[in-house]
Amino acid sequence: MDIVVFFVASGCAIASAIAVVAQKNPFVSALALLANLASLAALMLLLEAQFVAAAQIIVYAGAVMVMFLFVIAYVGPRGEIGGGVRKPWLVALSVFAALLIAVEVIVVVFGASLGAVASVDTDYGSPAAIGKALVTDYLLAFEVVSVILFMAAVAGVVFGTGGRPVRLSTEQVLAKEGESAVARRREASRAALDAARDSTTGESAR
Amino acid sequence: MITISTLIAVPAIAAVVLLVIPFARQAAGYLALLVSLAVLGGVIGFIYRFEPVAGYQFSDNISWIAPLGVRWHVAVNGVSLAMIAVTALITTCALGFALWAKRDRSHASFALILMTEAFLFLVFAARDLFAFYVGFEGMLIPLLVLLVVWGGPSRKVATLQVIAYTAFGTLLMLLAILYLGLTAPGGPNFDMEAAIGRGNDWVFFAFAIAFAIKSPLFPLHGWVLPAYRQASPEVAAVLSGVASKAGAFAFLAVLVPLFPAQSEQYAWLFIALGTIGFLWGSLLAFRQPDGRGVVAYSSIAQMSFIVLGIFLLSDRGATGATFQMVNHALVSAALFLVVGWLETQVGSGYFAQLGGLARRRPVLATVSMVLGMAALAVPGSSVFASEFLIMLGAFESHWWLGAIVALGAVLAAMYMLRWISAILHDRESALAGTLNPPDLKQGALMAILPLVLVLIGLSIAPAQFTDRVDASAHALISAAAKEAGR
Amino acid sequence: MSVGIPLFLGVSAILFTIGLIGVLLRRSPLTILLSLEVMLNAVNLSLVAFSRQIGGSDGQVFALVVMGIAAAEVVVGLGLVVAMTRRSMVLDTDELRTLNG
Amino acid sequence: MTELVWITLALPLVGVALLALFGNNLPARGAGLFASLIMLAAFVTAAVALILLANRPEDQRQVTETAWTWLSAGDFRVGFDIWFDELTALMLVIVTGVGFLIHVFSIGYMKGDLQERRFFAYMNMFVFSMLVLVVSGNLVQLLIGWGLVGLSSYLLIGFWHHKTSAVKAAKKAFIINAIGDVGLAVGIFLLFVDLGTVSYSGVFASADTLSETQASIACLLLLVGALAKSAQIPLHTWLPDAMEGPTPVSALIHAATMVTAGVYLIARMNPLFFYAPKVLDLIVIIGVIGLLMAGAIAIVQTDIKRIIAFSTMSQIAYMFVGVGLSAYWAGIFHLFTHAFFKALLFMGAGLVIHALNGEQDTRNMGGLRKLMPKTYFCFLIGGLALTGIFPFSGGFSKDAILSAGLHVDSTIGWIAYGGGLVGALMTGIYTFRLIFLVFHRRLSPYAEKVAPPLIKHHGEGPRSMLWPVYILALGAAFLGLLQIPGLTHVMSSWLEPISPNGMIEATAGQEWLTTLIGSLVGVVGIIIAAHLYLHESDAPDRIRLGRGRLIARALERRCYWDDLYEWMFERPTQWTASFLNRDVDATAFRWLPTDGIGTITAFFGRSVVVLQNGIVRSYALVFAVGIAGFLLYLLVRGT
Repeated sequence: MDIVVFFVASGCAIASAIAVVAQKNPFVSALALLANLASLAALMLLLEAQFVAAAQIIVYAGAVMVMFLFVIAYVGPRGEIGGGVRKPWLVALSVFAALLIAVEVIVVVFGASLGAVASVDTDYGSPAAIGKALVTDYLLAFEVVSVILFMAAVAGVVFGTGGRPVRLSTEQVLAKEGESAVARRREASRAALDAARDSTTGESAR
Repeated sequence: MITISTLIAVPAIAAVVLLVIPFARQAAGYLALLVSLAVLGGVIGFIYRFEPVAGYQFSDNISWIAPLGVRWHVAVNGVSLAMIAVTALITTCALGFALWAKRDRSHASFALILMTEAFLFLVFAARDLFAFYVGFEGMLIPLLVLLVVWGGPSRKVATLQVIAYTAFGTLLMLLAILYLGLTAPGGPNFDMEAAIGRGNDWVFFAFAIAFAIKSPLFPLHGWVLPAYRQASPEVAAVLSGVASKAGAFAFLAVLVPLFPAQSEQYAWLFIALGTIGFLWGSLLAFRQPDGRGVVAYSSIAQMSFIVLGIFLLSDRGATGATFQMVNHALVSAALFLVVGWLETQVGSGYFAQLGGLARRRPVLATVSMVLGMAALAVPGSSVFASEFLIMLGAFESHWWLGAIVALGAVLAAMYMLRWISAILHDRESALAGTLNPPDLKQGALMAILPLVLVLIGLSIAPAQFTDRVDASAHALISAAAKEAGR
Repeated sequence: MSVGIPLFLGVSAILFTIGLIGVLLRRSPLTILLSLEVMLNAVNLSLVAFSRQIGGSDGQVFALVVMGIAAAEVVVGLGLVVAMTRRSMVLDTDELRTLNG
Repeated sequence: MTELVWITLALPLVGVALLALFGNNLPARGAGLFASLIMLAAFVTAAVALILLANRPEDQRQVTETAWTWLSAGDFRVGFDIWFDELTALMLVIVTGVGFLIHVFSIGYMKGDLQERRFFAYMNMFVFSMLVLVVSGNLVQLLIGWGLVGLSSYLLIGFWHHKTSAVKAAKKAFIINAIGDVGLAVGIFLLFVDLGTVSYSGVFASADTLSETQASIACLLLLVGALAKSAQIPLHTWLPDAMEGPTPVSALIHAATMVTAGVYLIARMNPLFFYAPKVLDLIVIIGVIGLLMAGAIAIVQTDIKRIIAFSTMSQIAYMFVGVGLSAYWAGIFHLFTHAFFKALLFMGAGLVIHALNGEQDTRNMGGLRKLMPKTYFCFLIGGLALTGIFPFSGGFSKDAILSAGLHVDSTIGWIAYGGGLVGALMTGIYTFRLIFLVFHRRLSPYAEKVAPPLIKHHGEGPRSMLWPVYILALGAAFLGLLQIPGLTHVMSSWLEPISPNGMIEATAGQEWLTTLIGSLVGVVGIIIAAHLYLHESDAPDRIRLGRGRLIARALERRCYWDDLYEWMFERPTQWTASFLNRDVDATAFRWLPTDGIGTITAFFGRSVVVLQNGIVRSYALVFAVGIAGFLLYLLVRGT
């Protein structure tokens, strides 16, 4: 029974993760992430971590994802940018490095004998146990996280409210500046930098 | 009894007073001149009281920074007294020239020149490594300020180059001094006597590099040309005349006695560098387009030659090197003052804009000719006497070395003759013809003439000098010479 | 307990890799943030799995902390995205190169 | 007696000092008069000293005295010495005597030049330097005199320093003499290292302890100095250029006194050269080559002073042959007579140049015999003495040298004899070519225009210029009578004691034979010159442009020595110096340690700046690759 659940859940998790990464539309990606979170929650339940699984659903799916969806909706179609158009060897290197990490971890995981799984009583993973750990052994971490969250909230507000709200679609932006214009501006600034650098070294050389 | 400390204190105090109180130019100038003349008089007094064979004299030895074992230990032997005397003379002349040249913010410039003098005295008289370091590094501070404030158009770059070079060298030396001082048996002790023979190769080279940069010895001479070109004439005179001698002096009076074994072991290296530098500087002096460039490279050549003389580790070499230090100090300081005077009159030190100045200017012609002939070591001049001793020493160690450096003297003739005729002879340039500069007279002449007269005096009887320093020079190299089995 | 802990860890590694590939290859800041979430969740899974292996609650607490930090990171990240949008900047990380040396 | 020598030495120095300090207060004429009086006083004291010395018994004729220690270091001590013996006394008299006459001559010659005071100060300084050289009792002081005469020569050659050619010639002379000084100095080093002393007495006393190699090397090095100072091959190229100086300078320095210092040196150091017979042979060979080459070059020159300059070189080569054959007295005798007749010729040339308003090219002269009869007469005496026609002075002295070659009767002796006779032929040719070109033939257009008005105005020259010429002419004519073979022995017996190892002196028969042959050869030379040059003809040009053109061109280019040195030393030195200055020093030592370090760092910075491209994903990639690599490392390492 467990094994079936495991394989179904993990298959869902992997598939939805691929969807998150591969989808062009961020809205679809966000929905796929929801599926991913749910699958992970199932896997966590298999590991008898009920509280974490619940938190996963409530905090992530309930709060974080909503925020995501709001922003995606706010940004609109401009958020839709396809996969990286980069030098092929960089793509290859990226994939290679990632796969290498995966292979290495898997080799380690299956190569090392973890030994017998500890036996646990029914209390394991319950909200009571976790809550006790949080406010006793890990109180400092708990408080730090709350402070970080608070600061992040302030930062979010600051970022989100500054600047001049201009509503332009991606097309408009592109039309206004254009890829080539961006490139040209970049060239110009680099040339100016080079010139400044040359003049300083040149002077000292004399 | 008046000791060397007094001699160091007088210009230092005068410098502080001049720096703090904004005297008018004339007042500041005459005050500074008076102080330097008094110092010169004091030095002459020391020379009269000096006993040539009695080793270090007029000493003070009191605790200075007790926890570190640093002591204020100053004393002079013949070599250091000679250097102190020439420093006092050149400082006086430089002050005279500065007064004549009417620098802006003069009181500060006079103060800094006096401060340089005080630090140089400390370098020449220090018998404690820490005090020596204070002098060696401290003299750069006023000199750099003088260079960067009163220098020529590219003075900032020149100053940076000097700092880049000297900072590198003196940092190494500071480490070496700390090592020697803190590892002394029986607690920290920076006295030079206590450091004799305790150094290893690394410490030796740390000192040697610092001294070689200051001298300047051949491959480390890059800062010389910009600095000598950009400094105002009186600063260039002090810089090339005596500040650079601090390096050569330190080779002779600090490095060789403190590290007899290493000095003997690596003498070949310094002899080789000295020979190369001598030829190198002479050849390059021959191609410089301006008066200062020629003097700068001739200084490099001469200083390399002096280092060569020191590392011969023989009587002839050491006495000759000491004598040559004094002679070259006088010659190069006077040459810089003459070139500087020309620049103030013609507005350029470049040969293309000079020439033909001997006509109607007998004093300038005579002074330049005497100096030029001294610089190329015409036989009979005091420079000839000192070069003769060094070359004889070189010949005594290896006959081919003596022959090579003797041939280098021909190169000296080539570049100095070029210097003389480019300034004095041939046709007048358009610029010099239009400006029609006057003859050398009064203020500037008074600043240059003492140097010329002392040179002539030394030429008449060089033995009066060598007899006084011979014993001291011998004492400085004797330990290293003993290592060599000579 | 019939499913071995290593299997969980293997799944975690695969998820982590997928997320990493997303971070490395996608240009849209939104997608990158989502991919980051995948990576964080993968790590959370392994934390929980290890926690189960040793039978303590430490790993789970750690997973909760990670969640908190992830939330904070999302807030900041999304705030940046919003700020970029308001300044009518192109939502493309390759165009954000003021760090260019 | 030594006091007199000191006074002789001090007088010219006093002259320099007074002229330098107070010259501006003197009238222009006064400077010359003052300097001449100084010289007269010096001559009188020198002459009295010579007489006092002659009155001493022969074994007490060598006096030394030290005024003060000049330089010391360890066991090395040299004093400021005088060493007064027969040779010194003779040299003192020659230098001050000829010097006095030339000073007087200069009063007239330099009149009107704006810088007479400077000129006379330099002239006095030269005499002082020369006296330092000849009275020295040690080698270092000799070197000082050696260098100071070089300095004076430099100052006087470049006296008209607005002329670029004069400045160049002066520099050339100084530098070549500096090479000679270096040779001499290294020789002194060697002697000090080997013998531990640099005084003459010390060196002479211990010269026999030297091995032949040591003695030869030391003598060779001294010879380098002698060759440079005496303008002998291969260090002779400065002398013709030195004619850029005023003519009295050429007469005094570059004919009568300074250039003979090399001969003096070898004669003075003869106890040392005695132990280096091979070097003596070398001196003879250098002398023979030099006298032939210089004589041949003199035949084709057109500048009146250059002809005499090459003649000087040739005559000094004779002296070298003389001292090289160990006939030291003959070399010095020739030095003595040469001082007279060569100064005479130069001053005669000076009169001609003076009358032609500075013209020196013989092609612009001719026919001056009628306009300047007194000059012609004196010049003729000088020419006959130079050619060595019996009974003029040059004949006796030159034949003394040649007969020494006959007396030695070795290969070297015969080379000297044969070469000397060929040289005598050339001497006849060039001397009388000069006389014919200048005084005979028709007046050149230039001379016709310039000379008559000038001569009408103030004769052949002021009395101050003519009287010294007359006196020298007397000397040139009759001084040879001091040493008539078989009859008088003033020279040889006077100079005998300076060579403890004996001198070569030919028998009277050999000398008379040589005199006969020498005079005959000289006359043949005169006849050839007369044939070619007495009247205008195209014969010389036919030879010059015809069969002899290669030789003629080589001679006109002075046998290519100057070109050789230019391409061997001058230009390579300049190239090397320019290359080192522009390319090596500026980069390796001035740029590299300061700006260079900065630039190199910046270069590396700019080359790795590619990594810092601002794309966050790239950083993430690097991070990922790093993690992967690190994990791989841990895996591979095990543990």
